[in-house]
Amino acid sequence: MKKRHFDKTARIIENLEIRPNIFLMRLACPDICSYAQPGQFCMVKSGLVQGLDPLLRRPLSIHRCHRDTGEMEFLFRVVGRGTKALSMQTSGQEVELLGPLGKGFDLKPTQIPIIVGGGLGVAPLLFLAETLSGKKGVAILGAVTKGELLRLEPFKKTGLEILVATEDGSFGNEGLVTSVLERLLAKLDDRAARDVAVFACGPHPMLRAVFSICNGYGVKCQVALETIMACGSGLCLGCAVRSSGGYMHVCKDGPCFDASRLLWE
Amino acid sequence: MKKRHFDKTARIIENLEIRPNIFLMRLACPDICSYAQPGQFCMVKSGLVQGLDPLLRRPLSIHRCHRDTGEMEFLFRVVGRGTKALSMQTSGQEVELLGPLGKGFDLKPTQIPIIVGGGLGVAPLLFLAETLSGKKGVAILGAVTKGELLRLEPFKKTGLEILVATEDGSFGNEGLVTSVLERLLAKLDDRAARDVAVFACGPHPMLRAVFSICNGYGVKCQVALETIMACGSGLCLGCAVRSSGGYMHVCKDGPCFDASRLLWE
Amino acid sequence: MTKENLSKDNGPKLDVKIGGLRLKNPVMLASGTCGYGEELSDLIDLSALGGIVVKGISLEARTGNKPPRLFETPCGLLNAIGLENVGVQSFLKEKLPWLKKNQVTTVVNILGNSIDEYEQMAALLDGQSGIDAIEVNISCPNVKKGGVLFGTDPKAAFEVTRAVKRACSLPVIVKLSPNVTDICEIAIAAEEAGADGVSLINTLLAMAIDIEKRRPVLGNVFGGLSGPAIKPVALRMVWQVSRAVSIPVVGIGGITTYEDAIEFLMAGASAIQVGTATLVKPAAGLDILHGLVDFMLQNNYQSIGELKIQD
Amino acid sequence: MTKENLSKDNGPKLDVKIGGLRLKNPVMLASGTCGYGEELSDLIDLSALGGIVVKGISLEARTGNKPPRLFETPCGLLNAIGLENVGVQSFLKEKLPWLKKNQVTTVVNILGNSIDEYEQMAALLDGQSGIDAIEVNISCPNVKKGGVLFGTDPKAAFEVTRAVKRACSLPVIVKLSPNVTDICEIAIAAEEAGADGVSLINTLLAMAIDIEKRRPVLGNVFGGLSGPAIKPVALRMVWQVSRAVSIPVVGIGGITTYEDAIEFLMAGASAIQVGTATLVKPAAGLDILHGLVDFMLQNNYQSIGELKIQD
Ligand SMILES: Cc1cc2nc3c(=O)[nH]c(=O)nc-3n(C[C@H](O)[C@H](O)[C@H](O)COP(=O)(O)OP(=O)(O)OC[C@H]3O[C@@H](n4cnc5c(N)ncnc54)[C@H](O)[C@@H]3O)c2cc1C
Ligand SMILES: Cc1cc2nc3c(=O)[nH]c(=O)nc-3n(C[C@H](O)[C@H](O)[C@H](O)COP(=O)(O)OP(=O)(O)OC[C@H]3O[C@@H](n4cnc5c(N)ncnc54)[C@H](O)[C@@H]3O)c2cc1C
Ligand SMILES: Cc1cc2nc3c(=O)[nH]c(=O)nc-3n(C[C@H](O)[C@H](O)[C@H](O)COP(=O)(O)O)c2cc1C
Ligand SMILES: Cc1cc2nc3c(=O)[nH]c(=O)nc-3n(C[C@H](O)[C@H](O)[C@H](O)COP(=O)(O)O)c2cc1C
Ligand code: FES
Ligand code: FES
Repeated sequence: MKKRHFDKTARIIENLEIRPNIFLMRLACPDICSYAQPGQFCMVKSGLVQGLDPLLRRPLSIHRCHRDTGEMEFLFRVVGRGTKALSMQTSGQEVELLGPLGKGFDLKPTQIPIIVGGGLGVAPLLFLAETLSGKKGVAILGAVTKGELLRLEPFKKTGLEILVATEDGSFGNEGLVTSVLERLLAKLDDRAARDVAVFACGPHPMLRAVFSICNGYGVKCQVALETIMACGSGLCLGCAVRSSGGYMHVCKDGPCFDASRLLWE
Repeated sequence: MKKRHFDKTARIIENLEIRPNIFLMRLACPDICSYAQPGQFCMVKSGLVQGLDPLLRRPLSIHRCHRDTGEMEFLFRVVGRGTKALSMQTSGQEVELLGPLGKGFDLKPTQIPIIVGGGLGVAPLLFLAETLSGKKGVAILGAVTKGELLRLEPFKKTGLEILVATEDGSFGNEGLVTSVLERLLAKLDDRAARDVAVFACGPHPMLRAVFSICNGYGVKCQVALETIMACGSGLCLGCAVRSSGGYMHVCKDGPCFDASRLLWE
Repeated sequence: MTKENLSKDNGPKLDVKIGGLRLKNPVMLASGTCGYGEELSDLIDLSALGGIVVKGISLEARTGNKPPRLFETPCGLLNAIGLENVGVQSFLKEKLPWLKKNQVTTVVNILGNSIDEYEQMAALLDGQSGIDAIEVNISCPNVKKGGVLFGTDPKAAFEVTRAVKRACSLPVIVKLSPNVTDICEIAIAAEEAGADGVSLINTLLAMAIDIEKRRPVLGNVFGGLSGPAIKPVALRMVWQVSRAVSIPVVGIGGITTYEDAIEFLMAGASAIQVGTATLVKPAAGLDILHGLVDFMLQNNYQSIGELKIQD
Repeated sequence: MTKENLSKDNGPKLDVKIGGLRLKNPVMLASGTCGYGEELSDLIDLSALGGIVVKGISLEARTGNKPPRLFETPCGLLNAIGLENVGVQSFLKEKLPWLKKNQVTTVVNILGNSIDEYEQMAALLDGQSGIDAIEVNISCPNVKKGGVLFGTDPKAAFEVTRAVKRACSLPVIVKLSPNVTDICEIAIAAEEAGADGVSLINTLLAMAIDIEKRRPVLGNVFGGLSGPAIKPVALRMVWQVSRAVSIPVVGIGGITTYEDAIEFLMAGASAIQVGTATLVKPAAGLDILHGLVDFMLQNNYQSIGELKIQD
């Protein structure tokens, strides 16, 4: 499909606080929806903002994309003024959306996907899981405690095998998603390892650990990164991350990267 | 009563768009209410504003003050981002209020009040009219056309005689409030002229005309002025207007002034 | 809780020294944004603050610029008050007694159009009980030198500072203009002339145009920009000047939250002044003070000096 | 409606000239905020704009500063990209053909660390079809002079400008740094050296501190402040410079709405550039153009030059 992106005003259908300070926003944006790929994101601004502060739009991953209805979802945590304004919005109100942006996950070589999401890291991964739905694969979801696990139900419906890790052991395996991943990869023989592709999103230390485990087992690994962004579309060169080939730009060369190309200081 | 002012967060009880772009906001603020005098104002900021733009609070006249219930009203027009944010608020939400501020109307020598309000100029005048309620007096209210007349009903309830002027003659007298005022003053004998006190609020050209008419008939005249303000409380010296004694500050020496002390270029 | 944290025994040490000026804590109110103190007394206890810097005072009263004097810009405030003030004699008679009675640590901001005027001001303020220090506003035109601002010329800054120092025994803080290529150069000149500290920044020279009326918004055409918009510029200058001089630096410019204040203290300021934020919220200074104390407790800072980033 | 207003026959005349550079209208996109044009082509028709100024280019490719490179401040953006760019050869090979093919009026922003580098750049760009003008970014350190910026020294500004003018026959616009005591002095130096126009302002030197991590936010410590926050300062400088030189002035700094653009044109700018606003909303430049045309129609302005306030 030809790559395209749009700058649209979209109407909110629903904005739910599904956990304290975590919102699931559903809105109608057929244009963006029809071009979006898993792992891509939008630059988003709340229609409630009347002045020029916050100034920039905020990057949010496309959490879900219902191509039939043209509806999209974002899953976000209230961090500062930008996400706060988004959280105050109700159905019928508008947001400005620039997207779909960036390079999504590379699905071409995917035989057996293993999805690894820590905390809010599930945001871009549900769209991926739903796209891969039907494949034999695994999704490992982690949180500090049971009450903070996000989006378990829709992940279950994708047909992927779901493994859960909670740090306090209140649900699923006790510990980190990386331990679950490690145990899973340890069971693979060399051939299986070649067929497996790991897709991870979450806090930076988690991603580093995921990559190092995958690397140890010779398993391909893609990660979705976050940096501060201004334009989200390659204009400002502000979202640089170090890679083996010099700086790459998260909004253009990513946010989804082959983890082996990044420098993990 | 001792002069005092407060910085309070107040809850909105009701916010109605009574005319296109004109809102009547009722809120609970017993502290400010119990000290407020007709002609005073508050510096107001919408609780919807998350960032620092708009930065300053906006001055709004105290439109009404129900001392028994501690409820106050503001009447405002949506002009820019500050008033826009206020207009978007709904009951239960909060605003920040600094007030009551400034010098209100001087009611001491008032025998026969004549209140003159052009357009949104009625904002500080209803509180005045309700305070003077019971006295023999007149309120002249003006607007471009009938549909833009504001707050006729509550003015009627004050017992003052109500005269209306519309520029297109669609209601009351055809023409400006100043013509009505002129005809009224023309009928007074010298003794009556000494007992009359005019209180006016509205666009600057109207106030200038009101003063010049009053001056001609030897009638005392007070006006409520507007300037851009930053602090509203005498800290910044930004709200200067020229008077016969040098610069005066609208937020501290006014907003209500003896019109004869001002320089009307 | 925060009330208790402010007490001397538990909690971090908040006092700071700027030459002979002792502040009980580093939060002051900036000149021109807190009047002469009394205007705020209904809403906040000024004696709880480190101190206040009163509206700039000249030898004779000044009427100020023709209106409009104010305009709001994105996250900023443009002002051209024109240094309206009551003059030094009225200040001493009508304003100072209230400040003294209410135990407000008082810094008097002075301005003049010649070295001589600054010197006379300093001499008049010297020895007046109730005045804790002088802040010298050098963003003023030197009428003897064709109106070039004292604050843009290191030599003029040196001379004003020396004259003021010689004319009084009060601690002297020199307030720097940001409208210069190299603010460190001016700060060094003030230090060499004997300043006890420098404070920065004053406002950025700026303007706005009314496109309907086709003329500058301000009666004075140009004005000074203050508020959150200028904070990143102010912080950079405080960082630079703190590394260029060894006298204490007072940080000013857009400080609105306690986090802002901490940025300036980390950049190297010994104290800070809150300006425009007080116009928006009279208790801004006290809120900042309480937030600062809580931050220091949570992060185990024992004294203000520890906040500074050492490079 | 606005589409029609842009056509030549009815509506005001929008074209402007900056020396030999002809722009069909006064709205350009600023260097570093519109990439090399192609990145925006999905969303807007660049050929409808007056022109674009591409990301600053140096003789050799540069990798830029270490991250973080961006931080949002109140109504402003702090950036320390570090002039990352593909280098002049790649630009000519990989970027220019697209701009030419799409009939985008193209101004090439150049930068260097010595007069020699600027000169070489100018010579390389000279005579390349598809390049309409050069904008000389002089906010760069002169490595031969201890790293002092070309843009803060009138003599250096003069020399760079003269070298570039001599090395090429393209129209040359000199882009001024606002971090100076007297920007008019630099503008005059550029004019005297033969510049066809000056553009201003570049970003204000600024910084931010991460108080949790206790270190400057930007990898480079200092960065440049842009966006609405700086507009009042930029407008003041454009007003001053327009009155100090007789070559055309291009206004830049925080322009976000058409009203902002009109303020700059009234202050004396012949054209304007939209920077940070494009990062927030890719169509900002076009929206500004349409708003400008409507304003001119409603207020009976026949040409851009008529907007300027004559004092
Ligand atoms: C490609 C991408 C996808 C993302 N997807 C999601 C998502 O689906 N759900 C979600 O909750 N969050 C997501 N984030 C993080 C989200 O963008 C930030 O939490 C948000 O920008 C914070 O803005 P704020 O105004 O609420 O906070 P503020 O603290 O007021 O933001 C200040 C500035 O910092 C930037 N910023 C702060 N934190 C981050 C961060 N972690 N990443 C990038 N910029 C940051 C903001 O853009 C802004 O410029 C994503 C980030 C990126 C880069
Ligand atoms: C003492 C006083 C009482 C007032 N009472 C009322 C009232 O009861 N109802 C009402 O609708 N309006 C009243 N006004 C006018 C009201 O304050 C302005 O309409 C409002 O500030 C506009 O703000 P904004 O953010 O919506 O517009 P913006 O255009 O975004 O404001 C830009 C700046 O201009 C200032 N400003 C713009 N217009 C005015 C103005 N006419 N007066 C003062 N400042 C202005 C704002 O404070 C702000 O700083 C009063 C003004 C004063 C001084
Ligand atoms: C309305 C107003 C009046 C001011 N008057 C003075 C003054 O008289 N003397 C002075 O040195 N600074 C004066 N200033 C500058 C402030 O003290 C302060 O340096 C500047 O506003 C930056 O701080 P801020 O961003 O916190 O306001 C004034 C500022 C404002 C906004
Ligand atoms: C991310 C970014 C990169 C920039 N890169 C350059 C550059 O390469 N060359 C240059 O002359 N100016 C550069 N600038 C400055 C802009 O062209 C412009 O002068 C400045 O941002 C002020 O305008 P604005 O407030 O509209 O952004 C850059 C600005 C930003 C925000
Ligand atoms: S955010 Fe601007 S280039 Fe990536
Ligand atoms: S608005 Fe500040 S003194 Fe009146």
